[in-house]
Amino acid sequence: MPEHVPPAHDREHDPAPRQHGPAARLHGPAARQDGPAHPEPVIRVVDLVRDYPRPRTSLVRPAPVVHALRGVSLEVKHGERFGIVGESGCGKSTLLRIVAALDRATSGHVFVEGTDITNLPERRLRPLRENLQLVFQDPMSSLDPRMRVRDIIAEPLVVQGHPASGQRVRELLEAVGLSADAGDRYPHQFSGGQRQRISIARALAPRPRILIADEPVSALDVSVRAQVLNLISDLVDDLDLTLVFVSHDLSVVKHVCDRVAVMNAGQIVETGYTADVYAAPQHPYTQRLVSAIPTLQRALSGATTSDLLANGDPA
Amino acid sequence: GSGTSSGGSSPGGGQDLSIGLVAEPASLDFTTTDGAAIPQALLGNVYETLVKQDDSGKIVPSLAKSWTVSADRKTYTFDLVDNAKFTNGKQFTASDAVFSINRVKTAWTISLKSAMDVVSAATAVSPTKLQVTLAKPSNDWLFRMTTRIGAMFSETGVSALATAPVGTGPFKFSKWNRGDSIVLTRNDDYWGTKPNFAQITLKYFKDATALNNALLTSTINVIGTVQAPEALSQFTSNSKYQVIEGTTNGEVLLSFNNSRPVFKDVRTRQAIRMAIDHKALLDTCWAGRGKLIGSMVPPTDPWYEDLTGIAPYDLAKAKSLLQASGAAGQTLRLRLPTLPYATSCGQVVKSDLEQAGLKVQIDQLEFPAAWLTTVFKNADYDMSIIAHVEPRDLGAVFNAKYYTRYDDPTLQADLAAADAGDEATQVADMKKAARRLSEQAAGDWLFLLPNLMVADKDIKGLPTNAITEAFDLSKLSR
Amino acid sequence: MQRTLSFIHARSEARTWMNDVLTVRGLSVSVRDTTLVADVDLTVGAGERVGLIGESGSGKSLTALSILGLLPEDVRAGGSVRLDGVDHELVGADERRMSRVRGRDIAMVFQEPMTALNPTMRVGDQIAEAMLIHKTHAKPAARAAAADLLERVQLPPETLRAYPHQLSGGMRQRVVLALALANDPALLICDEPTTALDVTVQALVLDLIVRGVLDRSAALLFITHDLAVVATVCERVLVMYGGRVVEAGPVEEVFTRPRHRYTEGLLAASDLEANSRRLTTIPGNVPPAGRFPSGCVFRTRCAHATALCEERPAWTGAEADGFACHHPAGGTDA
Amino acid sequence: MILRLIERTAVFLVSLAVSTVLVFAFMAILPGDPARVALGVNASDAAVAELRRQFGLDRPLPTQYFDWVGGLLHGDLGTSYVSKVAIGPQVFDRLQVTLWLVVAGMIVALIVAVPAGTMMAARHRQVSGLALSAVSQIGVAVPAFLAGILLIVVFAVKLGWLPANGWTPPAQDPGMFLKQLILPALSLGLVQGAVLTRYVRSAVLDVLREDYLRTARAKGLRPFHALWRHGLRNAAVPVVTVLGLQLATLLIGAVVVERVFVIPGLGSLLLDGVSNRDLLLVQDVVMVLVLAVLLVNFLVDILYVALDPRLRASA
Amino acid sequence: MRRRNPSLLAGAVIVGVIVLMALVSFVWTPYDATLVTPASRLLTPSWSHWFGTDKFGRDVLSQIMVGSRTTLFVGVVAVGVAAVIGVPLGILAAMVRRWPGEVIMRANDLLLAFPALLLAIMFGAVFGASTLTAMVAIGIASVPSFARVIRSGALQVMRTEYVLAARAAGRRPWPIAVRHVLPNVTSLITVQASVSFAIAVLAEAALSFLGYGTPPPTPSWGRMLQESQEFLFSAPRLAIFPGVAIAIAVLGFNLLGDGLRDRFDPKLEDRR
Ligand SMILES: Nc1ncnc2c1ncn2[C@@H]1O[C@H](COP(=O)(O)OP(=O)(O)OP(=O)(O)O)[C@@H](O)[C@H]1O
Ligand SMILES: Nc1ncnc2c1ncn2[C@@H]1O[C@H](COP(=O)(O)OP(=O)(O)OP(=O)(O)O)[C@@H](O)[C@H]1O
Ligand SMILES: [Mg+2]
Ligand SMILES: [Mg+2]
Ligand code: NI
Repeated sequence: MPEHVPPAHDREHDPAPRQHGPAARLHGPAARQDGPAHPEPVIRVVDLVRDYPRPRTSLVRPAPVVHALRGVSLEVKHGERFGIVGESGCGKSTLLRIVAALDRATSGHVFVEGTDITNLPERRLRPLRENLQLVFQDPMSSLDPRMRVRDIIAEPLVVQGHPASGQRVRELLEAVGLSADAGDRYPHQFSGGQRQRISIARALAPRPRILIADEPVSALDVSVRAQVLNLISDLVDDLDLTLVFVSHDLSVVKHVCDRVAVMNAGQIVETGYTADVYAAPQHPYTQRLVSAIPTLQRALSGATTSDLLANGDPA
Repeated sequence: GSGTSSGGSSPGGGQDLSIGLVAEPASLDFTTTDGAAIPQALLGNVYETLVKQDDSGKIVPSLAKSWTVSADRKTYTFDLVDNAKFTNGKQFTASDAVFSINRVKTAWTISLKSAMDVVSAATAVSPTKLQVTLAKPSNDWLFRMTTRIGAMFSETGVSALATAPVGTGPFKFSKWNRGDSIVLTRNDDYWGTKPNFAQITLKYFKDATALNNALLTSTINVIGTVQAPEALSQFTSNSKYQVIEGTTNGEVLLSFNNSRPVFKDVRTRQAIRMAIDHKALLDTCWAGRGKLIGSMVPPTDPWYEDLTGIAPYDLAKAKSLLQASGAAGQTLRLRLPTLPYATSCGQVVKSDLEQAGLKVQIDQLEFPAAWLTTVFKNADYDMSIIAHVEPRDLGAVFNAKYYTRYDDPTLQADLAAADAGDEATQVADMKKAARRLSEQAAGDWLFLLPNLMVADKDIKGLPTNAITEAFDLSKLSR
Repeated sequence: MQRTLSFIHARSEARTWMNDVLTVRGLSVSVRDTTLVADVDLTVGAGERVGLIGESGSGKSLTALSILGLLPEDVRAGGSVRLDGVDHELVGADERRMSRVRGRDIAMVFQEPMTALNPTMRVGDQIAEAMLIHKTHAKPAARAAAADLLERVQLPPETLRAYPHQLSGGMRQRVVLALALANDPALLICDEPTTALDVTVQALVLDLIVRGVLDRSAALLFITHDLAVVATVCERVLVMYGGRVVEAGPVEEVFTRPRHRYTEGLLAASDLEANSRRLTTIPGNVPPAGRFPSGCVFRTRCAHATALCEERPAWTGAEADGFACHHPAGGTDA
Repeated sequence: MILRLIERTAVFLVSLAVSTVLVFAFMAILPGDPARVALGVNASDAAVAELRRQFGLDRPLPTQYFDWVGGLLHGDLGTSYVSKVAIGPQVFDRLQVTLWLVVAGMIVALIVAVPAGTMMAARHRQVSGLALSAVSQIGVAVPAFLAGILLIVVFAVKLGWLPANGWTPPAQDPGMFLKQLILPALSLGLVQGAVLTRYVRSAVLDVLREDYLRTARAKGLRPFHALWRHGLRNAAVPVVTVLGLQLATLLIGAVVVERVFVIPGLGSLLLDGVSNRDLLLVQDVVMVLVLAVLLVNFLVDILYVALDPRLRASA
Repeated sequence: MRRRNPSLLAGAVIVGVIVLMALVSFVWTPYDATLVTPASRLLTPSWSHWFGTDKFGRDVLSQIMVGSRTTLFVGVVAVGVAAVIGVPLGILAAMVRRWPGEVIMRANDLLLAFPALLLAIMFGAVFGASTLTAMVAIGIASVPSFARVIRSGALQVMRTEYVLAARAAGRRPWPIAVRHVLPNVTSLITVQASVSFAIAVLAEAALSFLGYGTPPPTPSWGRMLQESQEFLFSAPRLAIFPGVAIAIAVLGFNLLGDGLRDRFDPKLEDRR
């Protein structure tokens, strides 16, 4: 796949050899066949706009709107790890919800694997629901506290009419590194990191080809964050998934993703290979963003808080 | 101090008095609105009749000084008093009387007006002489003239009967605080003996306990109708109060729907009468206050006889009668109005009848509306309990058109004879009718409601018996 | 914007503190029969910036709250907390005495800017109140002082009349900071003040905090779970795990040559710059409160644990620069 | 704000219109003939029919409805079937009486509930707080009429301090008015107060857990002052809701107390109306109630805005 | 580690005793609760009649026992009606789009204008007075509070990410309502139900006091209280026993509600 090998981050030269863990079994013998080439991007977003109406404040003037997305376009290619960064409220989640057909765009189009899903009725979304799955930010609220883990993981299968065998659930639990008896318990009996694993297992249940993660590690501690990031990385590789990874933390995106789009106020201001964007941000907003990230290295080499503000002032 | 009546005495002297009563009138116009509360407040006090009943039931003069009856018992000639004045300033004359009598037939809407149907003509012979001609002889007519039917109105004072009554009585209507009280003030122009109290407030209470408390805390001076006889003990044991007990016209009737097959058999009806231990019933549900009567006649009527012996309490006999008639084991619906004595006695009746082998299902119907429609109008019931408080109502209650659906030609014949004959005949025939009713068990007379009043010790002039519709306030004094 | 502060680079100066502002000895916090924080010793000198780091549930907030005497109702603190210039022990002091200390000698910035302000009161009044309580300003002066404070945290003067809901998270956190600095406290405690903020806003708020304490030569106790932030803000750091301080020392030292195995693991796990897609992780999870093992609290997750670790490791080194581990990184077993 | 007001008013008017239909329909199916009830036991069918004609009950229902509503729009509530007097003044008088009673009761309730509830919340772990809670629990469990009867027995009958029952308009004799108001207001207020206490308690408890209260204490406010200055206004919002609901339901709910204390209030008027089948009167009273409830809701809404600046529309 | 929850315990015990009493009364009571025996009227408490007898000579203890059935029946019917209508309405209002949801809640508010007492009296007039109609009316009057509480709970659930996840998995709105929303508002339902139970018991007592409650001779605590009024001075025990029974029952359900509230309060959860 020469077309999307990141220059500064060559996987072939990855010093830590990746073990092909149990996740490799997930697709089993019926694993999809990779086509020889993927001319069509897996996800293509064209000029997407989403306005949220606000309550009217005047009878004569039209109701004010929140422009959550103001014409977003992007392409995610097959097998790519695509990151989206941006600050709170810039429209990241809105974008993901529309891509996952959980929300409707005001205008614009989203093509997933060549199909325009923007205005498909719910009943014709079945292929999308199987191919594209989500992992959410909050490990507490993304699992129904009244359901057993087993049923949570099996939910996509049941809904989509697959036989929800106990075997499959055990496989999935094993793949995310949980013991098989975890299925009998309830979410509150797990720690944050474990819950996020459950969430990932649920997303993997219908054998999706695209995994969308909306800030999956933002609520986690560093040590747990490392575990979950490793897990996501492994699964993406083993299952040959396309990953769309959203975070407000550019360091995390830089670690996980090949390519990144920087969003600000409902628009994408910069797209590029992560390392490039990080090393040489082009857009002033990206510059400000990059410089504001505190890192150990910089701090230990004497950077102070005022250095974080070096490239301008957001206030 | 009293509640709404403002204190202090009016120029005429005498003090104020507050009387606690239970049912507040819905309107002040008894020509179009039924119910005992309006005549209780107004008749004899604001309105007067030509003749009235005394405490023992005898018909005595009122606005008519005297009267004569023609030999054919069809023409009545009344000599009227010449000094009566309406509170609107008009003199009371025979033409007012003619107006009032004719108006019953034309403008009244309540059912009682039918008592005037028998009148064929009323004429004012002179300002103080009135002549009334009846279509047929009727003893009942003169008696009815003592009730609200006989109230005398002013020709120019009937425009606002519902709110501003005008009469010749010892009191003037003064104020009505709806939901609370009616205030009557002394009529200083009254033609007869003027009342002692300058102002009398009739306070209305829905709740028996509240009524008792009002007397206990001196908010009122008299309880006009005791609704919770069990609570009397707190007054009998207290020397500050006097308790008055007499009789009324209110026969508490366990009525049968005589059109129902089960009641066609006289044995069933008799069995029910025998199954009820009336003495115990009176003790339990009305604290033993009241009188056991064996038929539809109160002791104050001239033809009263003690008929309680006709169907004495005999459970064994009741059982066997029920077996014989085949009614044993049947379920009867006892549909009770929401009235204290009915609720109370109904439970005893149910318990008694079930011991005799009947099944009784109690339904409660909101009184008056639901009960009137269901039981009274549609006769959709097996048994009910209600007090018939109209005077001399034997004939009215037990006929085929009434809710009792009691169709008995023999009885009707007796009653007709009684109405047409002279006084002796009337008494004899009425006795016959009352006895037949009891023997035929057309219903069961559980007991006669007592006239129970409690008052401050020093209040005099309270009537022992309450046998008329009126509550005569003019004789009260301290 | 030109506001580089040259004296911030005074970090490498030798520790020549005149006196210790805050002295904590043997602080422990427990709820009923569960010990949540045990045996914490901690000193902050005047003008010193000390960081307290650790993962969620390690007891950082409880430590801070017990210094202020604001623990939740059924949580009890023991040990000793002394503040320079206050002649009584802070642990167990009654509300009357504590309320004189709070807001005047010690001020605190809390984590959640969205809920830390009273939604029904104007921002200006809330700031002025802080001064009126301690009578550091008279009523009219307090308003002017509030305006001044807002300007110092780079908020426009209209903010004075605004209600909290009209402000963004970063603005609110700056209001909270202004509130804390109102009476020139000797000690400022910040409990994860920027966790809820975006990086660019975080940068500004951190800068304002540091400038605020430098201007007043106040002492700073800065709580966070972000190693990079603490390294940027503080000179000295304490690492907490399982309710205990497991390591303490100057920032460069602890972050370049960690001695406790937990610190070591934490540093590795947060190193996203590593050349590998796979990150080094600490095995297992942080146990819930009260479920930490006896002896060394970290031994259940430690690759180096031996039977020896069932015993409480003693503190090695000075209070300001030491660790508690039987098998420290870099050799020299305790 | 203006917009909110207009919207509220529109909702208010529509609700009012809908309720006229509902109320009318309900009365139409109420069995029991007003004419027969008025005419009493021995009335002939002809007489009843004649009276129905007089009342206008023989007209088609829509005509009756529009007549009624038309009257209402002109402020004419019609004439009672039974007492033949104008309903408007009657309802107005009774409403006044009930309002005095209910408002006095609510004042008692507030006097009881605010300090007690606050104290219970502030000391919810201490014996005094628990004891208060227990007392209020018992208070909630006592039916208002029972409380009334007990109060009468003790203060009127046994001690003779206050009248047992009755009502005097304040204009007629203010002293007597107050004396007669005390016991009913107490029996209504104590029970409502016990209910309210628990809402105050939970509202204050919620507020006590709020961060801004901790901020206030960190400023140096003592717990009580912090609660007073920062807590109560915030706690007032949920309490106002309950207060509004209580006020609305009490207009009729006070009928038991009216009964015990022989007070000619709106509830008694309604009950009499129902039992006399004075349908027009019942209809009118119910409409007055609907109006009162909607009005109270409206006021509560406005109060919210006054209490909570977040609800004021702003840019 | 579970927090001590004295309210829950006390509430459960009281309610348990009432339920037990009701169950026992089906098979055994000391005397026939409706049998009128004039000979033994108004007896003071003794070994043969623990609570004495009333004016009909009926055993008060037996009546209290049988009366507990009425009390439970009252609660079950009223709460049942309120829950069966209010819960779906609340969830519906939370799930449907703005306008219909708003209309539902407005209609709900309108229902508030018809207080329980008024509805009960009117229902009694229309369908005949019985405990059932009274309680259906009280149930209907309790619908608004149910619907409100459930709606706000459901709105919260609808905002969670697990509902989003379920949608992403392909679940349709109604299955989501049944599988996710309903289970997660059950705690609210339980709490609301226990509180409504207490309110219904009080309402039945008030209705009986006004004479619109349970018709005789079915024993009911409210009616016992009403019948005892004329004995307030001569035999106050007749008022005390049912009065205390009502108070205890209401207390029990309120305590249960409070206990459940604490038990389900997420803010208290993390302290457990
Ligand atoms: N359902 C909604 N109704 C109205 N406005 C909304 C809605 N959802 C999002 N918004 C607004 O749209 C904008 C973008 O929101 P979005 O959640 O996509 O941001 P985000 O980048 O995911 O932020 P975060 O990092 O906080 O999750 C925000 O201003 C938000 O307030
Ligand atoms: N009131 C309390 N009752 C019981 N346990 C508590 C209480 N408050 C805190 N704890 C527990 O004490 C431990 C330490 O809590 P603390 O809030 O100090 O952690 P922290 O280090 O500040 O974590 P975070 O980064 O999540 O804020 C946690 O496990 C917490 O669950
Ligand atoms: Mg988001
Ligand atoms: Mg914390
Ligand atoms: Ni490829």
